[in-house]
Amino acid sequence: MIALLLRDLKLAVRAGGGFGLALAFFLIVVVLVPFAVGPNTSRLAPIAAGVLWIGALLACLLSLDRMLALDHEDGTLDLLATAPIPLEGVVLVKACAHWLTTGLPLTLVAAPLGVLLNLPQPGYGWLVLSLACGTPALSMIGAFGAALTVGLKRGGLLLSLLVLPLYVPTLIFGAEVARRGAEGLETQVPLLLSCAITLGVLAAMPFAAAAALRINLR
Amino acid sequence: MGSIWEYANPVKFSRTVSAVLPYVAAAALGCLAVGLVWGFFFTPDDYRQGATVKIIYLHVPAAMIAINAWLMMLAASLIWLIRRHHVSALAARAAAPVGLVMTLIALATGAIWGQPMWGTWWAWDPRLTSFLILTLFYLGYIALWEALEDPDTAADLTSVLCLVGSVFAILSRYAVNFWNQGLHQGASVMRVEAVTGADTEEKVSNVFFAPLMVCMAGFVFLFLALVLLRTRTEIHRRRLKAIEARERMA
Amino acid sequence: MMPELGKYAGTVLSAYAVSLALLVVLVLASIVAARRTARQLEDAEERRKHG
Amino acid sequence: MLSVTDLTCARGGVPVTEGVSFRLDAGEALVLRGPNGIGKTTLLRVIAGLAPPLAGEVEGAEGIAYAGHADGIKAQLSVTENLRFWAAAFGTTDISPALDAFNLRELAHRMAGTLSAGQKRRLGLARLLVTGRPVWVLDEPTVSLDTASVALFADAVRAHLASGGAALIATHIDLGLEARVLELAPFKAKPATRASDFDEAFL
Repeated sequence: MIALLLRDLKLAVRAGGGFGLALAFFLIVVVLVPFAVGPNTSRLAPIAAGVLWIGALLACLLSLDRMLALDHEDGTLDLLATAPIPLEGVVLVKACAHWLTTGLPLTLVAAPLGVLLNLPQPGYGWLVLSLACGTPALSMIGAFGAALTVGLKRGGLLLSLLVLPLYVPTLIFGAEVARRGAEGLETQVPLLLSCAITLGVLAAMPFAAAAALRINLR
Repeated sequence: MGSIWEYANPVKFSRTVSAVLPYVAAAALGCLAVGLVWGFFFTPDDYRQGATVKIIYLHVPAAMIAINAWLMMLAASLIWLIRRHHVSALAARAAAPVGLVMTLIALATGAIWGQPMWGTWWAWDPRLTSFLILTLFYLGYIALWEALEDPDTAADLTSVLCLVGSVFAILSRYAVNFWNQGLHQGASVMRVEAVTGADTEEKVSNVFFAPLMVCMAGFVFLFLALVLLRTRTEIHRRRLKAIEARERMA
Repeated sequence: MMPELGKYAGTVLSAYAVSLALLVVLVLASIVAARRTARQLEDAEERRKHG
Repeated sequence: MLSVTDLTCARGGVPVTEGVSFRLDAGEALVLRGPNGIGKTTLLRVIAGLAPPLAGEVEGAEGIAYAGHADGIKAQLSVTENLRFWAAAFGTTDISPALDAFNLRELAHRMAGTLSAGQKRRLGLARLLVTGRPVWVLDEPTVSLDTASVALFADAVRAHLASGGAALIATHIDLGLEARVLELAPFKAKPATRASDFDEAFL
């Protein structure tokens, strides 16, 4: 399983791995928002936390269809399914690798991008914390969506349609933490709920995703 | 005979549908006609909401069916996953578009009602938002069915999606409640005084209650009729596909 | 014998119109699909028996 | 090592082959033959445990190393990295026998994406050696191999058999192995004759 994780990370950083794609997309979204909303910093400040969360979520979505589809096309999934690694583990590792290559970098660059949107001072810590707690769930739910659509020729759009409603709770609680944090309000409850969802998703979703994958492989 | 699983036989199911469908359809038509005419023409206006109260005869039953259609799909998906009865999977598929239309009706009537009452077509109220999310779930579910070629794979995957989606629908409901405490009537369907305004007198509520119940029955029968009909269509389609596959092989 | 709908006439009528239209479309679509597949299946079964 | 009893396989819900039975003992090879579309790939996938059988049993599936049409090779990784990954996935470490057997030494540090089709195929087959699994299940293993590479492959299979392994190979060409041949055509599934059986109405 560690070998699989290392291989996925290696593939992501090598040429054509699409490692920087999510970050670039995130940057573009954040840069474009002021052009659409107007340069007024007092208008940007209250929506900054939400925009950063949406940007991170969409950037995460962007690379989901590569997570399993590439391995399906070249036969790797068939071979992994016959290897002595449980498919649940494979999916979990895949989601982990996806998080390490998208969720984690997105979390790290969110704070500097917050400056561009005039995120209020107390919000930075909460923003980073909420993304750190929420993005693993995004990757894991995404792995489930990717497992559902892995056999389809052009599953990308369908994948987004399937995954977006599943992202709602994570987005609500995560963005709530960041928003309340920015406004200097109490953040404990949404933070705990966000963590609870992430933990629940990490515990249960590999089984659903592996089931979907098995169905798609036969 | 006697066991409900007998009806998992597609041939027997189809035959039963053909026998039962006219009665169910007639019941649906009758209840809807009586309930809607009664509600529309022969009930008084609510003293606060005026004539808009007449919308509940469509809004509340549609909303109820929209939720229960998903529950039915969940049950059917479980039956498919556990007992592998094709009819069950096809019934889930057949129910999805009906559920989708019901959510659309509930959303549309809600928006139209909200315009004069709340002064806006759309408010990000928890109940409305939940229905919007439910619409997305229906869309995703239907799209997944349409996208997959192999019928058994499609049945399996959509069932898994339905299970996972149900969990997330409930999570979303709580999340949305947390996110915005809302201006929708604190309405549970059965508490009519809540539907029609808490301080309305019981006597007045009953005036709305009876036709509402008839409409609800009408929607339930309509749902049943549509699901039976559409399930039979799906069975036919499946059989057609099998025959064509066999022709290709020969 | 239209009931007195007052200032909400547009609201109520449009709600009914939208809902009933959606229901009618759903019912018609279901019936048309049912007829068409039934016919196709009949053809296929004929072919199977005779062809 | 591998025993298959009365196996019925379906593709897209429609049975394609039925009643397939055979045994494979250590040191034995079995060649599957049959026209296109008869269901060789489906049968092999069922035996490898990737798809469930409609009926029948497969014993010994846990000892199988499967190689299908696609090799599971990543273009952005070198030959060594590809093999090391598969070795780790199957819990082994030594990849040098595999490199030697398929003449990949000189290519060891090339990126897999720069290999020719035949070289890639050799790498895909070398993967079988690093799995350490006794039963090889191969689906058209010689596609895009030249004569010399086919001979190399036949040698590898022979060595594998000599060391107590077994192989089940679907192929059209003569590998020069002393192997039994299983013709799949007689096992073609007959279409269900009764129209109105339980769920069979769908099949």
